[in-house]
Amino acid sequence: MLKVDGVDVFYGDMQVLWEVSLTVGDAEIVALLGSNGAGKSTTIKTVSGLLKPQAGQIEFDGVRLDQIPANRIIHNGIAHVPEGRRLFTEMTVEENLIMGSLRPEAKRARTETMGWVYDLFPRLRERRKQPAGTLSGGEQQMAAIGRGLMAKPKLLLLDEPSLGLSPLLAMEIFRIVKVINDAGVAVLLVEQNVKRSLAICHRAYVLENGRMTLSGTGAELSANEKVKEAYLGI
Amino acid sequence: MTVNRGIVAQIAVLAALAVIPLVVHNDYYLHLLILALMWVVIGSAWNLLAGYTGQVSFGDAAFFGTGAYTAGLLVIHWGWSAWWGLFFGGIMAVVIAFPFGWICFRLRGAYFALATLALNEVLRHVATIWESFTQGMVGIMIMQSYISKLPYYYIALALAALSIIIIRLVMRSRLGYYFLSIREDQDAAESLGVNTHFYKMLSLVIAAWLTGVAGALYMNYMGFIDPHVVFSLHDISIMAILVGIVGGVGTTYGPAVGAFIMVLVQEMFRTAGFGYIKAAAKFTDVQFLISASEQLTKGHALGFGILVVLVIRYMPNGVVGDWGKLMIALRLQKTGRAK
Amino acid sequence: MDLFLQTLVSGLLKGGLYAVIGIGMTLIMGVMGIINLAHGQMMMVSMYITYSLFAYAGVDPYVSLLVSVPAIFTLGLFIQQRLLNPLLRAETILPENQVLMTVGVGMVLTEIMRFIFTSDYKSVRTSYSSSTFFVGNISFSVPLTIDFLIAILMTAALFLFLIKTDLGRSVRATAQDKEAAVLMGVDSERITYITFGIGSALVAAAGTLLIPVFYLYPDIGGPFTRKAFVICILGGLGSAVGAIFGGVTLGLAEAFGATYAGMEFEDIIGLVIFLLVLLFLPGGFKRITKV
Amino acid sequence: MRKTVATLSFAFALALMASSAAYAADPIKIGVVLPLTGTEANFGEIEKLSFEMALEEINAKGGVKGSPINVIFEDDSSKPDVGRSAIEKLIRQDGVALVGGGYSSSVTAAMAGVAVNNAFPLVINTGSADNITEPWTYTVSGQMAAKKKKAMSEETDAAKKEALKKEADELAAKAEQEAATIMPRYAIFRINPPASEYASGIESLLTDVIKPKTAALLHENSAFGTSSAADVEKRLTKLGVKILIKESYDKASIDFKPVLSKVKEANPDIVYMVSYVNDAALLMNQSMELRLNPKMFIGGGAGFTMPEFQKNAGKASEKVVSATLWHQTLKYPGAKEYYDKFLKKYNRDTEYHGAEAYAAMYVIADALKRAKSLSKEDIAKALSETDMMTVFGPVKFATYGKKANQNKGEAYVVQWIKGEQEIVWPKKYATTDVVFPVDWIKERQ
Amino acid sequence: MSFFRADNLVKHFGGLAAVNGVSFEVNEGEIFGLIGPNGSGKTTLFNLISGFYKPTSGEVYFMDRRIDGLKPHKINRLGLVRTFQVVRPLKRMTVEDNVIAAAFAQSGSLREARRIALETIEFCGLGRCKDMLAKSLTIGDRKRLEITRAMATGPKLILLDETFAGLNPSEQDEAIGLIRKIKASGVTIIIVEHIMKVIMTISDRVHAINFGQTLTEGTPSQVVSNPGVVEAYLGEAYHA
Repeated sequence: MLKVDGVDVFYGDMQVLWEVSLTVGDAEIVALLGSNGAGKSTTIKTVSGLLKPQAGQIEFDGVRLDQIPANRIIHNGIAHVPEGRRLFTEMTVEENLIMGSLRPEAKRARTETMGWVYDLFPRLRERRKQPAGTLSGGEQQMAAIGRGLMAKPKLLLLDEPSLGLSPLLAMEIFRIVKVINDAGVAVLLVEQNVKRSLAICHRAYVLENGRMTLSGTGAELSANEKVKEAYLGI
Repeated sequence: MTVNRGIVAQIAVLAALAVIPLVVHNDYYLHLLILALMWVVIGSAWNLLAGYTGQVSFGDAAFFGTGAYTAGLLVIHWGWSAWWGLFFGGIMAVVIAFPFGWICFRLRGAYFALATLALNEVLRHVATIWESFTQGMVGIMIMQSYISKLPYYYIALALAALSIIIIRLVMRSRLGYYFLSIREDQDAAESLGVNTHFYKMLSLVIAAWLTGVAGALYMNYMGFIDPHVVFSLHDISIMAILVGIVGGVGTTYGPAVGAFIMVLVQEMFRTAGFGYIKAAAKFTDVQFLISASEQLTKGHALGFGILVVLVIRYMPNGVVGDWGKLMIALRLQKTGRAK
Repeated sequence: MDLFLQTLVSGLLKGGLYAVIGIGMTLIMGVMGIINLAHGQMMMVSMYITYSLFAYAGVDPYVSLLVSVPAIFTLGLFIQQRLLNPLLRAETILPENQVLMTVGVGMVLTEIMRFIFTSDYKSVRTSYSSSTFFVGNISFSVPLTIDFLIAILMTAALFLFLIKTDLGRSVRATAQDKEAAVLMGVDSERITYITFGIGSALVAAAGTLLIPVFYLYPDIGGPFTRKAFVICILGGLGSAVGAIFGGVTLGLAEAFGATYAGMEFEDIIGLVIFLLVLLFLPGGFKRITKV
Repeated sequence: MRKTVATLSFAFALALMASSAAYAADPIKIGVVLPLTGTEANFGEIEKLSFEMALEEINAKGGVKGSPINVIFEDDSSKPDVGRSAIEKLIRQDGVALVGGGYSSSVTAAMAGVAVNNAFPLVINTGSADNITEPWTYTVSGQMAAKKKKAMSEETDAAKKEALKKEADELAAKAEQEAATIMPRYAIFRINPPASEYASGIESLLTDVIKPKTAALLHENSAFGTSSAADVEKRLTKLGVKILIKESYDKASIDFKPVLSKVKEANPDIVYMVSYVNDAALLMNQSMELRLNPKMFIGGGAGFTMPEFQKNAGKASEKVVSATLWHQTLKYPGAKEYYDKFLKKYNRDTEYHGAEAYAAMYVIADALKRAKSLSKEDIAKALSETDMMTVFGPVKFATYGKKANQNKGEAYVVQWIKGEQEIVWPKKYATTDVVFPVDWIKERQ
Repeated sequence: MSFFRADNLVKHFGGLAAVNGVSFEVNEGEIFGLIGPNGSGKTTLFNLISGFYKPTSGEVYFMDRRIDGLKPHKINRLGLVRTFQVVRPLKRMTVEDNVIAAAFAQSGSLREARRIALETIEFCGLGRCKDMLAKSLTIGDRKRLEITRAMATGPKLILLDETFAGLNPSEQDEAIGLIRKIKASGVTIIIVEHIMKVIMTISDRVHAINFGQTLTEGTPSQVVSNPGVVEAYLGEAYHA
C-alpha cells in the first residue's frame, strides 16, 4: 500500500536520510525503531509531505505522494499523528476532532466516526468541551490519535505516541493501537518503547543515522541483540 | 589588499563629497545633499539598532524630535545658540532612550515595533499639548546662523562620516559582535555570556544619540519645527526604515546609499525630474512629455509609493544587500533587448 | 449626571464602531501574526467606494455594503497573495519587511485615491446622518446606534464563523499550529489570504458604516490604523469578542478623557492604555475573559 | 550598446540644460508653493486654480513688460520640510523672479526662513500665523522677550513682575537691534491679514449685538487654530467675556460629543470655534444632535466659510456666523466677476482662499510691471510700494506695530442664511441684517 | 565544598512537574553523564542550571556560589557554559565570528579575542571551515561549532546537551575524541546524551532520571545494568 523507495532527505543542505526504503501493507502495523536523531520522525514527515525528498519516491495506492503538497496527503487516506501531539490547544477536544475530518469522505461520516473515537477513548467524551490545552498528557495523546482517526485513514502515522507517558498510560496507548489496527487501519509506528512496539507490530525497521540497518518481523527483531545495541549501546 | 582598496574607495567618496560644493554652486542641489547626508546619519543609526542588533524600531522620530526640540527650546527659552543642540540634543535623545528601552525591550518582535510606534506618538502628543513649553503646533522658528549652505553641508558631511565611522568601530569591537549575536539568537548570545538587555540598551542609546544629533542639525538647518514634522511617523520613523531597507539592512553603507536614493528619488518624483522633463517637453514641444510631467507631479507620491512596494517586494535586502541580484536582473534585461 | 451619561453613551456608540475597525485587524494579526499598517487605508478605500456609489448612483451606504465588502475582500486577498506571502517566504535579515510592505501598500492606496478623487473632503449626507433620538436628556445618534448594533451582529457572525464552520476552525487551527493544520489537510497558504481578505472585508464594513456620520479624504486611514492597533492589543489578538471589549474600552476612554481631562488628551489616553496593556496585561482582555 | 546609451543620455541631458537656459530668457518665471497633496490639498487646489485663472487673464492681456508670466507650481505636500525644498528649488534651480503661495502657517514659516536668508521676495497669500510678518520673532531675543512678557502678565508678585518686565524690556531692545540686521534681507509680503485680525470684525458684533457674558472656545490644534484661539481669548477677556471652556482638538477627531456635552452643561452665551472644514461640520452637526442652545455659534474663519461646510452640515449650518476675510458680494471691483468666472470655469465654489490667490497673482504682476528690473531688490522695492485694488480689496503693504510688509485688510462677518453666505457685519458692508437672536432648537426642527 | 552541586531541584510548568527533586554533585575534572528517555526532564535541568529557567524550588551551587536564579550571562561569566540540544549557531556570521563573539568573554580586545577564537577553533578541529557562514555548516560541524563557541568563553564547567544526536558513527568517534580532549584540558563536563554507547564510553559517573526524578546514579556499567534504566529506555520488562 505505502511504498517508500530510496528516499534522500535534506534539511537545507544537510542530508538526514540516505536511501531509506520501506513498505507498509494493508492493515499492517509497521514499527520504525531507532535512537534519537536517527531519522524516524524525518521519515514520517517525509511520508506526510512536510518534507520533500530530493531523491527517491513515495507511492501510496498508486499515487505519488512526493509530488503533491502536504495538505493534500490526508485526502489520500493518510493521517499523521505528530510527535508532541500538536493539538490545537485553544480549541476544544471536539473541535480538534472535527479538524481531523476536513476531507470530504471523512466529513460525511463525521458524527459516526466521532462516536467511534469516543467509544475508543471514553475520557475524551467526558472532556469534549474542554480546551485541548487543559488535558493531561495521556488525554492529549488520545485526542491526537482520535483526531487522526477522524480522517478515516487507511494508514495512520503515529510518531512517538507513548512519549512522556507513564508506563500504565503507555500500555493503554499500545492497546488502542492494536484495536485501531484490528479495525482495518494500517499503522506506521515510530516508538522508543522497543519492547512494546515489537510486541504489537507485524514488521519493523531499524534506522541508524539516517540509514535503514535492520528489518524483519517483530519476533525476529525481538530476538536480535543488535536492536538492544542500537538503543543502549551495549 | 582588499582592505586597502576599500579604504581608498572610502576616502575617494569622502573626498568627492567634500569637493562637490566647491564645484556645484547650485544651492538647491546642496540643499538636497544636506538632507541626504542628514538621512545618512538617521538611517545608519536605525540600521545599528535594527539591522545589526535586530531590534526593529518604528519610533526613531522620538529621538529625532527630541534632538530637534532640544536645539529649538535652548534657543527660545534660554537664548543659547541652536548649535548647542548638537551636543545637548544627542544627550536628551539618550535620556529619552532609557524609558524607551525599559518599556520596549520587555517585548519582542512585532510587539516591540508597536510599542516604539506608540511611544513616539505619545511624545508627539506631549509636544503638541504642552504649549507653554514647546509652543505646540505653532512650532519653533529660528533664523539660520549662516546664509551660505557650505557650513551646513560640511557639518552634515562630518556627522554622516562620523556616524559611519562610529558604526564601523562599534561593529569591529566586542559591541559589534555582541549586537550581531543578539540579532542572530538572543538565547545563544545570553548563554555565551552576553548581557543581552544591556547591549540592546547600548545599541539603542548609540542609535538614539546619533538620531538626536541629526534632529538638532535639522533644527539648525531648517529653522522651523513643529510636532507633526519632527515626530512624524511617516516622514521620520518610516522614512528611516525605508532608508535602511532600500539601501540594505545590516550593511555598513546600505543606509548611506539608501539615504541618497530616497531623498533624491522622492524629490525627483515631486519635481518631475527636477523640472527637466517639463523643460524638455517645452523645448521639444512633445505634448506627451508635458502631460507625462504633469501627471507625474500630480501623482508623485503615488509613484514613490509604488517604487517602495516594488523595492520591498523584489529587493527585500536592499540595493546593497541585493546588489548581485540587481546586476543580474539588469544584465538579463540588456541581453534580452539586444536580441 | 447628564454629562456623565452623555459621555458614557457617546463613548459606547463610538466604541461599537471602533470594534468593527479593530475586529478585522485582530483577525489578521492574531491569526497570521501580520502587522498591517494599511488597515485604515483599506477602510479609506471602502469609504471611497461607498461615497462614489452614493454620489453617482444614489446608493444608500447600508446597501453599498454589498459592494464595498466584497471589493475590499478581493483587494485583501490580492495583497496577501501577491505582496505579503512571497515576502514571508523570502530570506531576509529582518522579518519586519512585511510590515514595511503594508506601509508601502497604504501609501499606494492613499495616493491612488488622491489621484482619482483629489484631496477634497467628501461626505455622504443621508437623510438620517444627523438624526437623533433622545432618552431623557441623552442624545443617541441614529446611525451610530445602528452601527453599534451592526457591530455586535458582525462580531457574532464572525464568532460563529470561527467556531461553527470548518473554514473558521481551519483559520483558528492555522493560527495555533500551522504545521498541524497542514497535516489535517488545511491549505495554510490559502487560509492566510482568506483571513486577510476577511479582515479587510470587516474594516471595509466599518468604513461604509462610518461615512454617513463622518467625512472622507485620502489621508484618513493613518489615524484609524493606529486606533485599530490599540483596540486589538486591548482585546487580545485573534479574539472577536476581545475586539468589542477593546473598541468599547477605547471609545469610553476617549470620551471620558475628552470630558474630564480635555479634548486634547483624547488620543494620548488611548496610547497610554495601549502601552500599559502591552506591558502589564500581555494578551489583553482575552487573558481575563478567555474568549 | 552600453556606451551608446550613455552617450545618448548624456547628450539628452545637455540638451535639457541648454533648453532650460534658452527658455529662461523668454517669459518671466515666478514660483508658487502650494499644498497640492497631503492633508491641506483641498485648499491648495482652490488657490492653484485661482492663480491659473488670473495668470491666463494677465497673459492674455500681454503679460508683463511684453513677456508672458510663467508660473511654476510646486507642491509642498502640506509639509514644512518639503515646502522648504520647493522654495530652494524655485530660487536656485528655476531662477524665478519671486515666490508666491504659502498656505499653511507652518509651511509658510519654513519658507519664510529661506526667503530671508536669500533676501528673496516672497508674497504670501494665506499662511496667517502672526509671527511670519513680525521680523523681531525671527530673532532669538524677540521670542524670549515675548515669553518673558507672557510670564510677566501671569505673575502676581509685584517685585517679581517688575524684574520680569525689566528683563523683557532689555530683551525687546536687543531684539530690535537684531531685527535691524535682518530687515535688509526681509522681503516678505503678506496679502491676507494675520490670524489675530480674523476676529476683529466679530468684536464689534459682540459688543453691539450679541453682548455675551460667557463663552466657550474650541479650536483645532494647528498653528492657525492655536494662534487664532489665543487671540480670540485675548479679545474676549478684554471685552469682559468670561471663558468657561477652552479646548483644543486634533482635526481628525470623530466625536465631539463629550466636549460639546461639557459646553452644554456650562451653557455659555457664545460658542466660538476655529476649525477646518469637516470638523466644523461635525461640531455643528453634533451640537445640533445634543440640542445646544447658546446665543450664537461663531466660526473663526477657515472651515466655516467653505462651501463644503454648508454641504456637510446641512441645516446645522443655518444661522451660524463666521469671521471671514472676503465674500463675493463685497463691493470690490471684480469680486463678483471672479466668483462667477470661477464657478463657470471649474464648476465649483470658491471662497476667500481663492480670492486671496487670485488677488495675489494680480499683485505680483503689478509689482513685476513696476519693478525697474527683475532683480530681487527691485521687485522687493516694487512690492513694498504696492497700492492697488484687487478682488480681495485694497492691497497695501504697511509696517505697523510689530508687523512689517503686512497688508492690513479687513475682516468681515458672514452668516449662513437659507444656505447662502451673507455678509452681516460690519454694517456698512452688510448685504442683509444679522439674524439675532436665534432659537437653535426651533431653527433646526 | 564541592565543585558543582544541584540540590533538590524542582521545576513546575503550570501544574506539571518537569523536574521533581533532582540532586547531584559533580567533581572537578570529571565527565558526568545525565541520561533519561525523551521527555524525562534533562533539558529542563540544563535550563535550570544555566539560568534560562528559575527553579520553582531547590538550589544550585557552582564553586561555592549559589547560582540559581542568576541570569544566563552572569552564570557564563562564572565559568559555566552550556550548549543547546537544537544547535543555535549565529547563522549569518562566519564560524570565526561566532567564536570571536564568545571569546570576548575572556578578553575585551578584538585582537586577543580573535587569537583565542582561532586557538579554540584549531583545538576543536573546525579550522577547515572557519570562514564559512554558520548556516551553511553540516550538522556535525554545527554541533562542533556549538562546543567550540562554548569553549571559547573559557569555561570551567561545560554542559553538553545531546551533542551526538544526528551524527554518523565516524563523526561520533571524532566527537568523543573532542570531549576527551576537552576533559584533558581541565574542563569539567556534564553531558546529556541519548546515545548510550557514547555515555558508556566517556562518562566517569552517570545520573539517570525519568519523569523528572532520579532513577539511579553510579558508574556507567552500574547504571546501565539497573533494571529501572533499561525499562525506561526499552519499555518495561525488556529482559523478560
